[in-house]
Amino acid sequence: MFDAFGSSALLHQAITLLCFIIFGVALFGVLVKKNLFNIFLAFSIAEAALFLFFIGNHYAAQLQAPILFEGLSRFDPAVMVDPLPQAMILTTIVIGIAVLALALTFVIRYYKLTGHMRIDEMDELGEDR
Amino acid sequence: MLLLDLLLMLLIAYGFGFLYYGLYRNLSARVHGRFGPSLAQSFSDSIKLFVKEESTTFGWMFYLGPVIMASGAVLNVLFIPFLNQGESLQGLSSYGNLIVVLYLMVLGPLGNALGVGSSGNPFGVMGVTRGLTRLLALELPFYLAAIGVMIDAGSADFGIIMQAQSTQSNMFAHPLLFAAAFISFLGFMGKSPFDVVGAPQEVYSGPATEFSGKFLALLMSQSAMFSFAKLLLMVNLFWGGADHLGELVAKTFVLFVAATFIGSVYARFSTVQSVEFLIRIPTLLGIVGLALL
Amino acid sequence: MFHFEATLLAHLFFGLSLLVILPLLRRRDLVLHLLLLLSLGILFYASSLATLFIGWEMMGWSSYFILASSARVATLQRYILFNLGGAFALLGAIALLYGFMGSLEYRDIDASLLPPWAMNAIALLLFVAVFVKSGIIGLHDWVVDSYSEATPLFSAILSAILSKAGIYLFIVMFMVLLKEGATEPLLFEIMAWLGVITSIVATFKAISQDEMRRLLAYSSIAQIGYIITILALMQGFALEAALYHTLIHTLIKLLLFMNIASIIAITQKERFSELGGMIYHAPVLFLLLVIGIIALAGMPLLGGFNSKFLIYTALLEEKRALLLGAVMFSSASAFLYCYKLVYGIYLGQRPQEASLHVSPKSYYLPQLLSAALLVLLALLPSLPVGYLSVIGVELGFAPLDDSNLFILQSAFGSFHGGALMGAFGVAFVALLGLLQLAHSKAKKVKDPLDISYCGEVPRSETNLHFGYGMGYELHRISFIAPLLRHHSRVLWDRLSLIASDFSALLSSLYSLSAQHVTLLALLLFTLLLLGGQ
Amino acid sequence: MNLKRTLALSHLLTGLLVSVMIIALLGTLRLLTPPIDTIGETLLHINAQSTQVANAVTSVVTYFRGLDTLGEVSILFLSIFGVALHMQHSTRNLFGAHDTLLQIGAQVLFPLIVLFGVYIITHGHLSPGGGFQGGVIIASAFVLRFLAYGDHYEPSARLLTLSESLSGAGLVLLGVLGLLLGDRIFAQILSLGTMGTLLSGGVIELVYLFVGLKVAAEMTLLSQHFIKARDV
Amino acid sequence: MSLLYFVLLPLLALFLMPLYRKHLHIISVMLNLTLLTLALTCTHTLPMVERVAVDLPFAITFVLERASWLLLTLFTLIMSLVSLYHLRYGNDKALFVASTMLGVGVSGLILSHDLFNIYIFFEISSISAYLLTALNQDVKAYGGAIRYMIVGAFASLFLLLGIMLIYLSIGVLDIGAIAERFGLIEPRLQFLILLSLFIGFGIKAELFGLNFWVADIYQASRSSVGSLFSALLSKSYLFVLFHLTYLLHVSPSQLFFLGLIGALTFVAAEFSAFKSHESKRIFAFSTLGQIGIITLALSYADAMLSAAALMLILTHAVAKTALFLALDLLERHFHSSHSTIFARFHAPFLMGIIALAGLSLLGIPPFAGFVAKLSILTGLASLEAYGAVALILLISLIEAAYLFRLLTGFRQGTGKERLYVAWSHKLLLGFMVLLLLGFGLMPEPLLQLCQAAAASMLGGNHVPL
Repeated sequence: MFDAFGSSALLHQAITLLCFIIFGVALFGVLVKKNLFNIFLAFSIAEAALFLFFIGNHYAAQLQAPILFEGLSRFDPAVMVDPLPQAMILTTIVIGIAVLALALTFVIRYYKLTGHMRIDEMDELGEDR
Repeated sequence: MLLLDLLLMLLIAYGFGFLYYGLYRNLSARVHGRFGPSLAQSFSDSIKLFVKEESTTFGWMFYLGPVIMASGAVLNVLFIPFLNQGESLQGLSSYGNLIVVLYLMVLGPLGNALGVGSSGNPFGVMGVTRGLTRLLALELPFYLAAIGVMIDAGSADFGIIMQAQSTQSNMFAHPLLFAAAFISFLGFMGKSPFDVVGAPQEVYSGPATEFSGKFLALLMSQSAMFSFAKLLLMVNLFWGGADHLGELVAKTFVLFVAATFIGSVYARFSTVQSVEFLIRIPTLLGIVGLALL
Repeated sequence: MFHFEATLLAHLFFGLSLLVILPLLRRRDLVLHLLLLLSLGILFYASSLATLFIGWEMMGWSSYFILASSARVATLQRYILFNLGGAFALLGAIALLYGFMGSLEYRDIDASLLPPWAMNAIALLLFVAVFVKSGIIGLHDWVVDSYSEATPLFSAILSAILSKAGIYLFIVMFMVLLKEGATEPLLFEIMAWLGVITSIVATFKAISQDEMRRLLAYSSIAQIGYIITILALMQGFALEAALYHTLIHTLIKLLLFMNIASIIAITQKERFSELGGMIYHAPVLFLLLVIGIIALAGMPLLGGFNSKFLIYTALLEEKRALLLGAVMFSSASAFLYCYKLVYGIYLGQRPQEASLHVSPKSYYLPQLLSAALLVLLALLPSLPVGYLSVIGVELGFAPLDDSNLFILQSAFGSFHGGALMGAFGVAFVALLGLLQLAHSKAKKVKDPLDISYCGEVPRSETNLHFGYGMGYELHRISFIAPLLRHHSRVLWDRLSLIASDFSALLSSLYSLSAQHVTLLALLLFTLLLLGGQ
Repeated sequence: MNLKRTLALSHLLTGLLVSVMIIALLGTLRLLTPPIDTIGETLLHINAQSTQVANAVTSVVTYFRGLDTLGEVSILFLSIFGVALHMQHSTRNLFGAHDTLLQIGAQVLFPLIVLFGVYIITHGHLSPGGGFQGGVIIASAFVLRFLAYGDHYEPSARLLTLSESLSGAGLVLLGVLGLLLGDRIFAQILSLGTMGTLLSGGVIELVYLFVGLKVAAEMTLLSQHFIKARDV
Repeated sequence: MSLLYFVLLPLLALFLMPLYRKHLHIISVMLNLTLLTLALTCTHTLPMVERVAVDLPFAITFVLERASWLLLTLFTLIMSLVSLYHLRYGNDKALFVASTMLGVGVSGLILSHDLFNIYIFFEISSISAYLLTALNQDVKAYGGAIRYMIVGAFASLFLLLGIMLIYLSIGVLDIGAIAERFGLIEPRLQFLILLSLFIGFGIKAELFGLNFWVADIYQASRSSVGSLFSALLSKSYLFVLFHLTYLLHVSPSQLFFLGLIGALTFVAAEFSAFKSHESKRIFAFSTLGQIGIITLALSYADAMLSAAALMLILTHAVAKTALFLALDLLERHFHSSHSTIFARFHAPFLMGIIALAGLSLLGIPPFAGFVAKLSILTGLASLEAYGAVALILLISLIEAAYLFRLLTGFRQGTGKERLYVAWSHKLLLGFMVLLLLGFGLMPEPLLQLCQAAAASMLGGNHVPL
């Protein structure tokens, strides 16, 4: 599918560009959105962009999954993608979910206690509280 | 022998003190175009007061105040040598020095101030306050001059100070210092324009307000002795002291007359005025004099 | 960390510090007082700069906690901040020294190895430490408030003992450790003048106080100003004069503060305007106070003169005429506050008959002791000279002559304590006898209001004690008034206001919302990325 | 009006900042060149001998970087614990649908999905998949039940917590056993088997089993807490 | 003896929780004391290296050298003290889980030599910190936790970016290996990586520019939690930050930048505390201030200064823990942490503890804090960094101003409430202060430990590959 890019370097550049545009949009969301829910969602998007960037940069045309499957008999880095990034991203995705779940729980509880979930109206902490 | 010497010194101081006081009253009267009382008037006044039948006291401190003051005057006389040579009339001067004497001069007024204070009369204390306030400005030029003299002689000892002037007296060697000291001296003598302490119009003749009878007599006597001691000090510091009694009398007399004349023509300064004057002109003179040393 | 060495100098200072146990008479804050004593021991016997600093700081905070039981918050803040400021300056000097010496032991310090700039920087830092502790004018704010707000007994400790720590520090640092250092002489010149200016300004401030302990506090500042001035001469006889004055000042301030503690215990009053006429209620206390102020004024006949004499002759010997003039001027001005002290409390009229309490008997003991010592020293002025001269020799100076205990020797003359005392005694007794023998009888007035009062009859509600306001005239004198009107506190207050504003600005950063915090972090990232390479 | 303008301005500035940062970032990232070799490739090389696992990702996840996985599992545990603690639980289901068709469908699909999940877990070392994926699939079966039965479905929370805890403890014990019996954490204390068969990989399979069970329980709990959250 | 026990034992204790859910407080104490004992038994076998799974040079490695041992011992000690403190308050599931996991996280952070593994422990400790912040379950707690999560998520994004870039450019994750190959990276990319790591760790290590959230978080959490944050959390991130800094041989200008950031942290924090009246915020600022000094000292990469900084970490941790635990007692009694509560109670022992711990915090003799401060100052002076000496001394005055303002309350005011302090708490707090005093009076052994630790920290990677 990505063979159209010809060289993997070009492919990687394209992926990097795309991912960091997403990353930037997500960061923009983090910085300007007022709804707490949206902010955490934006974080998820930013994370996803990073994952994509990382995995994408380890892919090159004609590389296989690092699994001995359908005729492959030995592990060869020349024809297989690096398994480590995949493992890392797997782990990171789970962590992302865990954090998101916890964050949303807090947001829900906060909403229940205060009736709002806008970040610019959070004023419960500070010098005079 | 020493005891006799000391008694003689006290006697001289006492006698000349009253004599000069009488002279002062006469002289200033003449300057003002009046006739003054007889020379012995003050002396007889003091005797009169001393033998009065009754005097009031406010308690033991009031009683002791004049005694302390008179003791201070006595000590002053005893610790300043009358002559610049020889054994006689040296008093206790070898046991002390100029610095001791400068501080002894304050002892009497302090005792008096304690006595005045214990009377509870606010006017008396007002006089004391004025005196002390004036004192802080009065002493500065005098101290500067004394410091100059001491540094010049290399000692605080009277004998050495007087010896150092054997060729040229300090008055001519350090005229600025002398000028500073002399202005202060006017104040010390209670002469105008620095006589605000006992100004009878405002403060009921100052510290002496409540004293009467024998206390007043004691105060008058000590005042006479004290002023002689001050004359003596000036003579010793700036005029090289005296070789013999005659010279002493002559020198003190000249100094006394000078002070009297100046005092007679000036109007009284207020406390603030006198402080501001003393802290400016004579102090400046003193500082310049020290710088020239 | 702890290294000690017993020197005579340390013995002298620690001997004086033993007075710290004094407040135990009242059995309060036992632990803190013992800590304070311990800290003084550490400070004086230290033989390493680290140990010295430990003692210095412990002294600071233990006294702070003792003070905290009675003083106001603002005073305490001032006390600890000034003290720590001084301590940190000391720490800075120690760190600087360590940078060159690589050791903090006294014996390893060789100041001749220091480059001049470092020596001068160290000297300046040490000056700050010494000046703060001694309350040099401008850095004295904490002194007055803390003295006047401490418990009366602790005021005595503060003034009699703790204020001497700065003196000790100076002596140890400049006369022992850094003696060989190439300190710029100008610094000592400045120090000498700062000392004397301090004593002059403090004297005037003392005169214009209405509170007894504030007056004494300023007086302490002034007295320590002399010591600073004289120490700046860096001479053996000057050192001995300074030590002598330290000794005398400790005795005097102990006496005076204890006296005032008694008065406060009796009347529960602190101000001259509320006191007066106590002489006939407490004659013994009056006499003790008179002894104290005569010594404080430095008049002959009491020990106070001895050290003044040594100071003056030391200055004369160095031919520092102007400095001496200023010192003498300040000393002469001190008469005014001395008199104010005795008048305001004991003399004049009692304003109103308030109920009087009894002073604790234990307060008399230290007073009597000090008074006795002051009298003894007047009689035998050379008594401590032997000891002081041994200290001088220990520090490498020439010994002083103390062959005759009655005579205090100096290069500029000497005086005989016994002769002075004897002459005064004889004159006093003779004149008293004369007065007694006089024909006239002294009659005691029945009513204290029976006074000459411009022909009027004062009544009991008439205020006759307005003499307590003496010294107010100083406000009219053009060159003194600005000194009295301006207060360095304004400067410090403004500084603290600036700090407080700055603090408000910064702390608002710490109240930002999480979004802004991330925004700032991103900004930092971007800026560094763009410009950081 | 003014507020709006300020807001717009601040958005503009923020946008500008982000764009500048992204552009700068991209400018630097252009320099990115792939490394000569990576540890991932090394691991790929030695995978066959040391694990006998056909899926290299699995061997990396469970064996070479088993510690990461342990940490990840703990994070999940921590997060679920937090959710359970802070979400006030109620019996009311947010999705109160009572569609018979859905319920019957769920009844049919539930065992199938679970079975599929188990398959994914047990074949994690042979093909794409593994404990996490399988666990989530199993959890999805439970989610289906929540959706279908609404308020009437309430899995035993105790059982879920217990299985979560015990599987976690099993995982740790496996590590500790490796330390005690072998010479390191997750040491191969079981025989490796032959590559490509179901019973290959030794400990790896057990790790994935525990992980799968744990993830299944945790995800179920998680969805339960969110689905049954009280009056949001 | 395996280093992994420091991770595995707490995890096991957590996962087996259903077995003893009523006695979690006791288990917590036992666990932490066991870990402390384990840490102490490691003394003679340093340095220790442990590999996970394979013997490859670049496998996940756990390393315990002198510096990390020192911190590990400190962390287990503080955890033990805090769990002992909570013994009286009975079973608290949430606290048990979160604090135990925090222990796992910080131990892992300082032990692990694998960057991605460090990221995992980074997340573990962060999430436990979120949970600890939310412990009180009120508006403040949730508000704080949400703030913390936003900032934390941002930090982990950048940390992740840094790790990814490292792997993408040199293909290794072990920090020793990274150090070896770091030079191969294009300089601009190098800088980007360092910057990303700096933002990631810097936020968590509470450095200036990235630390504006800290005061709110401390305020939102319980005081006893504050002690964990202050003594464990920020210190472990700081340690990793500097461990990486030293290993990657960053340029002098970058070290200078770190030092500058440290100085700014110090100044800003102390000034902010000056106006604060909320004791938890004040203590938070004071923690920031100490972190600033530590950063400043470490940024010189000098053996003596690093030893001093480690010493400061130790003494600050103990003093802050004592202060926070004492504050927790007050907070439980008054239900407030406004600074006025210091003037409202009477309890001589507690007051003494607070005062003495405060003195140590300020670096006033004869407490251990002084030794640390003196070493830092002398160290700076011997490097001729006189400006830094002056700055520390000057700003310490501000610190003194606000700390003493708190302490003044003890001897002021009337109508104080008598506060009962349990014997166990007295014992615990007394122990901490004795520790401070003991190491203040006899600092040599501790200083030697710190010097050895600093040498191993600066000596780079000691792992025999």
